Amino acid sequence: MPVIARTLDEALESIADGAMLAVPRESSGVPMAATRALIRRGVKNLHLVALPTSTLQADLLIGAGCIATLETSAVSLGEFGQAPRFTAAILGGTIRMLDATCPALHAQFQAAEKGVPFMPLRGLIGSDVLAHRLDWKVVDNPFGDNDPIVLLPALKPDVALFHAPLADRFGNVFVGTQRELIAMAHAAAKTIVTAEKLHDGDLLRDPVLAAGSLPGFYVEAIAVEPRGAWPLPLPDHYGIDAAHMTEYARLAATAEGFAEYLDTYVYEKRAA
Amino acid sequence: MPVIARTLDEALESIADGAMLAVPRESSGVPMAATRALIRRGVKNLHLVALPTSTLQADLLIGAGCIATLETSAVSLGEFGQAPRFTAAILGGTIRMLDATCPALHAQFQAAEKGVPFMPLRGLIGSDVLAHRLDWKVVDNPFGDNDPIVLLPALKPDVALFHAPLADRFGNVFVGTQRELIAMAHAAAKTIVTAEKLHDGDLLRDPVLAAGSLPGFYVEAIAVEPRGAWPLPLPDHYGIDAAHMTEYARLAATAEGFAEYLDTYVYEKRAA
Amino acid sequence: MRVTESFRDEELLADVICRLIGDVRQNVRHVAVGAASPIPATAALLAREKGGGTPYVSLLGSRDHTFFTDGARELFDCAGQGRIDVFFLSGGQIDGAGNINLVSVGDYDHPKARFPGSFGSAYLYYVVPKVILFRVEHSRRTLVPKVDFISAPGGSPDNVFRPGGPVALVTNRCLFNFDRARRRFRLKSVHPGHSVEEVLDNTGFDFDRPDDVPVTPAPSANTLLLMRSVVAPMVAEVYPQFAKNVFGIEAAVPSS
Amino acid sequence: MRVTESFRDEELLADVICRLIGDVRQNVRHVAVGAASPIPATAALLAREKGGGTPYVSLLGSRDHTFFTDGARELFDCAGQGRIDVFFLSGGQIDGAGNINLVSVGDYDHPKARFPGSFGSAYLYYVVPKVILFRVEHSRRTLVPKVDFISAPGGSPDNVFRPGGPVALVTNRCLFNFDRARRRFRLKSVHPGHSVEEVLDNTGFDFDRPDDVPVTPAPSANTLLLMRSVVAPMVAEVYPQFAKNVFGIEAAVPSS
Repeated sequence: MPVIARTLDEALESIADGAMLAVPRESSGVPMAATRALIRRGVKNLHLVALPTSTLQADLLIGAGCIATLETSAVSLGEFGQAPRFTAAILGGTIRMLDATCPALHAQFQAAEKGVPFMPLRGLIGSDVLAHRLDWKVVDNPFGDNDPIVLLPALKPDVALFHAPLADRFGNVFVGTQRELIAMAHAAAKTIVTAEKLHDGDLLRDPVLAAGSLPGFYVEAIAVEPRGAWPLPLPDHYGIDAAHMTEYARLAATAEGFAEYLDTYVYEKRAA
Repeated sequence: MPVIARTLDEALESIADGAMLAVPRESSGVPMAATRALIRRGVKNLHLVALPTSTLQADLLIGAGCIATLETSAVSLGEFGQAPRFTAAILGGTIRMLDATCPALHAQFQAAEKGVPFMPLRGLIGSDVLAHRLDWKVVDNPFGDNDPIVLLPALKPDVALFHAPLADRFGNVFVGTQRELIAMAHAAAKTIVTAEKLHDGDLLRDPVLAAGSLPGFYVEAIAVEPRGAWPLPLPDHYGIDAAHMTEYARLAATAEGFAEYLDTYVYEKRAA
Repeated sequence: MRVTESFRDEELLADVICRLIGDVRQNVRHVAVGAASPIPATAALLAREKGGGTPYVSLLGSRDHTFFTDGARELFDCAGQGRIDVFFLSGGQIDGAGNINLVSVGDYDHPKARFPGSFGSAYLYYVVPKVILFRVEHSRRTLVPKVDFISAPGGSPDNVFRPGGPVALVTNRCLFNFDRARRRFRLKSVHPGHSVEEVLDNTGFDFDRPDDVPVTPAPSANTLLLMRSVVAPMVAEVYPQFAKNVFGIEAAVPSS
Repeated sequence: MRVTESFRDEELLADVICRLIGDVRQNVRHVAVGAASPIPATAALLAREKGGGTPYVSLLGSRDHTFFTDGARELFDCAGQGRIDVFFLSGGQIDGAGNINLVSVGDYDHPKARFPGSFGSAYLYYVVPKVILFRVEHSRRTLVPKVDFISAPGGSPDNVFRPGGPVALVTNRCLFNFDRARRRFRLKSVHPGHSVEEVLDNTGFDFDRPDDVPVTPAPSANTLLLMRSVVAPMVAEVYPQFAKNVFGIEAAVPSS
């Protein structure tokens, strides 16, 4: 049974060092409060899978030394420029990078969701993304004639972690149109959610809310974290904190500046 | 651009004789008013794909001589017994039957939805369902070791046809949690919808309704048909008409009784 | 000690199935019930009432008792993920190797009888760890030496991915357990009022049995009360005719 | 005749792209715009305004201008179905065969520079019929003889499923068309204030060109008005910094 955790740290307990952790793209509800809590806890050697891209979250986790392997299709700060800690880590060779492409990651999560070992996908052939992925295979389409096609292995994360607008005491989580969060939860062994607020009643009893909800039996733990995506946006709730992102981009440009950022915005809770 | 048709017949115009027509299971919004209209029009040689099962709708279309091929996982009248016209057609060899299993049909629609030629699925090996489907293939899982797995070809219907609670003037259709309707529309070349009623405004502008809606650009035509699923149920709106189903089961038990049913409940509009 | 109340066959079978679910309780988080399965639906809801709200029970076709929000596909995806622990299957024919036939009798291309079809059996029988077979009519017509059409086989070769399969078969006369290693049924108990001889006479396949075959325990008064007063109205949502016939209750009018 | 107004490079490029969308209007029902693509977003919205509401325009990351309801996957599924007619891609490097590099410069395992990553290019470049390449910075650094990493190739062998690919490349200096059969770019026009010689000097790859290369038409006053007054506020929702810098407008405060 899913648990409304008493604290954020309690909800995150089952994210162990070395875990394969799946997180969503910036516009889908990035669990930034949880990310800061994981950094404070000193989580190590994560295999972070960002479905299908990441921005501040991956950059922060990389800079804080939490990541061993990063698997995603792109990391940048969007309008705020390159992701400085990601770029430094790649150039410095300090993380293992598995370059993907967005629909391949979606297909790999869908394979896990369906309990099949692989999913076919068009495209990819002749791309160096494929050339560098020894875990992806090209086969001849058995329904075609001299028709090569890529097969992608199922990707089954240990934990999916995301931030959502609403959750209820039964563990149901409203995600709206951000349905890759549902696929992510289906694919993952465990799902941990931070939610803007707790919904009184049962989300699944309302036929309209139910249509945008993840059922509670997929959910391991929920922590209520108002503005839990800050400084990133939560669709239909709040926008990105542009001033903060500008400051982050400025500070994270150097290792020293990044350390200052961590002290100010991540570790401050420890000092408080 | 999707069109709110002036009449049900106008909405159904693009369903040609011989078309591959996809329709949903009983509990997801079966377009029964549209089915009666197609029978009145005398549509012929349909390849009906019921995702993943059917009840009255398939039985009626078979009895009325509209079906050449039926592809589905099961046809019965549920609590009202066997589907008499389906059973008679199979025993008489008057239709071609492609026996499937529910998740295989879902996977075949998903393959079309993703634009891939096939989808793998577990199970099936050793089943006579597989043995009789020459269009399904068994391959050795390239990611495994002596691990046979079935590949199912994409199923791309000419038209998907279903009944939904709500549609708007932009062609958006609210389906709620009946999301196989969305997969069906994604898979099909064209989608035609009958709707209980027209929604004022834009379903996609409401973040809660949007989560359960099919965007209008998938939709060819919409006809507003209050109680368009009758005598079958529409989830959250009305239940099955048990008295009518009992009468259907009684009449359809014989060819003569079935003809009487058609005269009374299908062709009556013609007489009116 | 209270005298055992009279009960209907369906109530006994639901109780037997409920105890089968209970036997595997330690690993059972989610019990799913497919189409045309009113007795398993009764059993699963009874198990949930007795378990104080667990396991999750998903009834196909129910609005009130389903936790799925991703369409008709989710049950199968969910089972493929290993999240469905118990499911129920029946068969127009069931044979001694646990093969089930939901399609037709005689030659497939020229059948003598036709059933509705295989539904999800050709998948769920393979991936759900505990599949409970139920077939009320226990006769040589239904329990046959070899099914005419294998909708789903009782067992698979070692190299075929198959975490799931049959654990038991419940009929109106008895309860069989299924031995997966030997691919054979073993008579576990005969229901009150029935006998081993009767089971032998009416079963078309060979099966194992102990020297002394116990009698299936009758449902307790408490179980019957729970079934009739709490579970029956829930069952009526999806199976109004069954609920009316067995429990004598009418379904509530669906909200419009 | 009215005197041409002054305009910014971004406005010219958006107009050029808008006309490229228009050129294929007969088959264009749905134009999708991916991440980090403010100029294509401006162009697509401009095309929609000029078309009186068609084609559909889906802006990744937008709440107001997207018609997707099935999560981040839908854009790719939709493209796989053949329902996306126009898409836009850029590259840290683009070469004369239409290969694009969104990953890194130098050896992949020991890169000298790193870009964000391939996003959806390794798929969409193959399946969307008309992909318009855009790269504002037209230099020998960006337009190279051969990319260091092929995020997505400009062409594929005949037996590779590939209904889509590049149709044009728009830079701050000129417009190239892409000849798929020959896998080469052909100079279509140079932008006002730029020259063929300058294009030759700043392009790292060989390309074809006519004897007389036309000048890219400047945006009309009406186009500029539409872009600045109607389109710019829409762009600001997704690209507030861009809208501020180019059009001098602030995004509306997001609803809370």
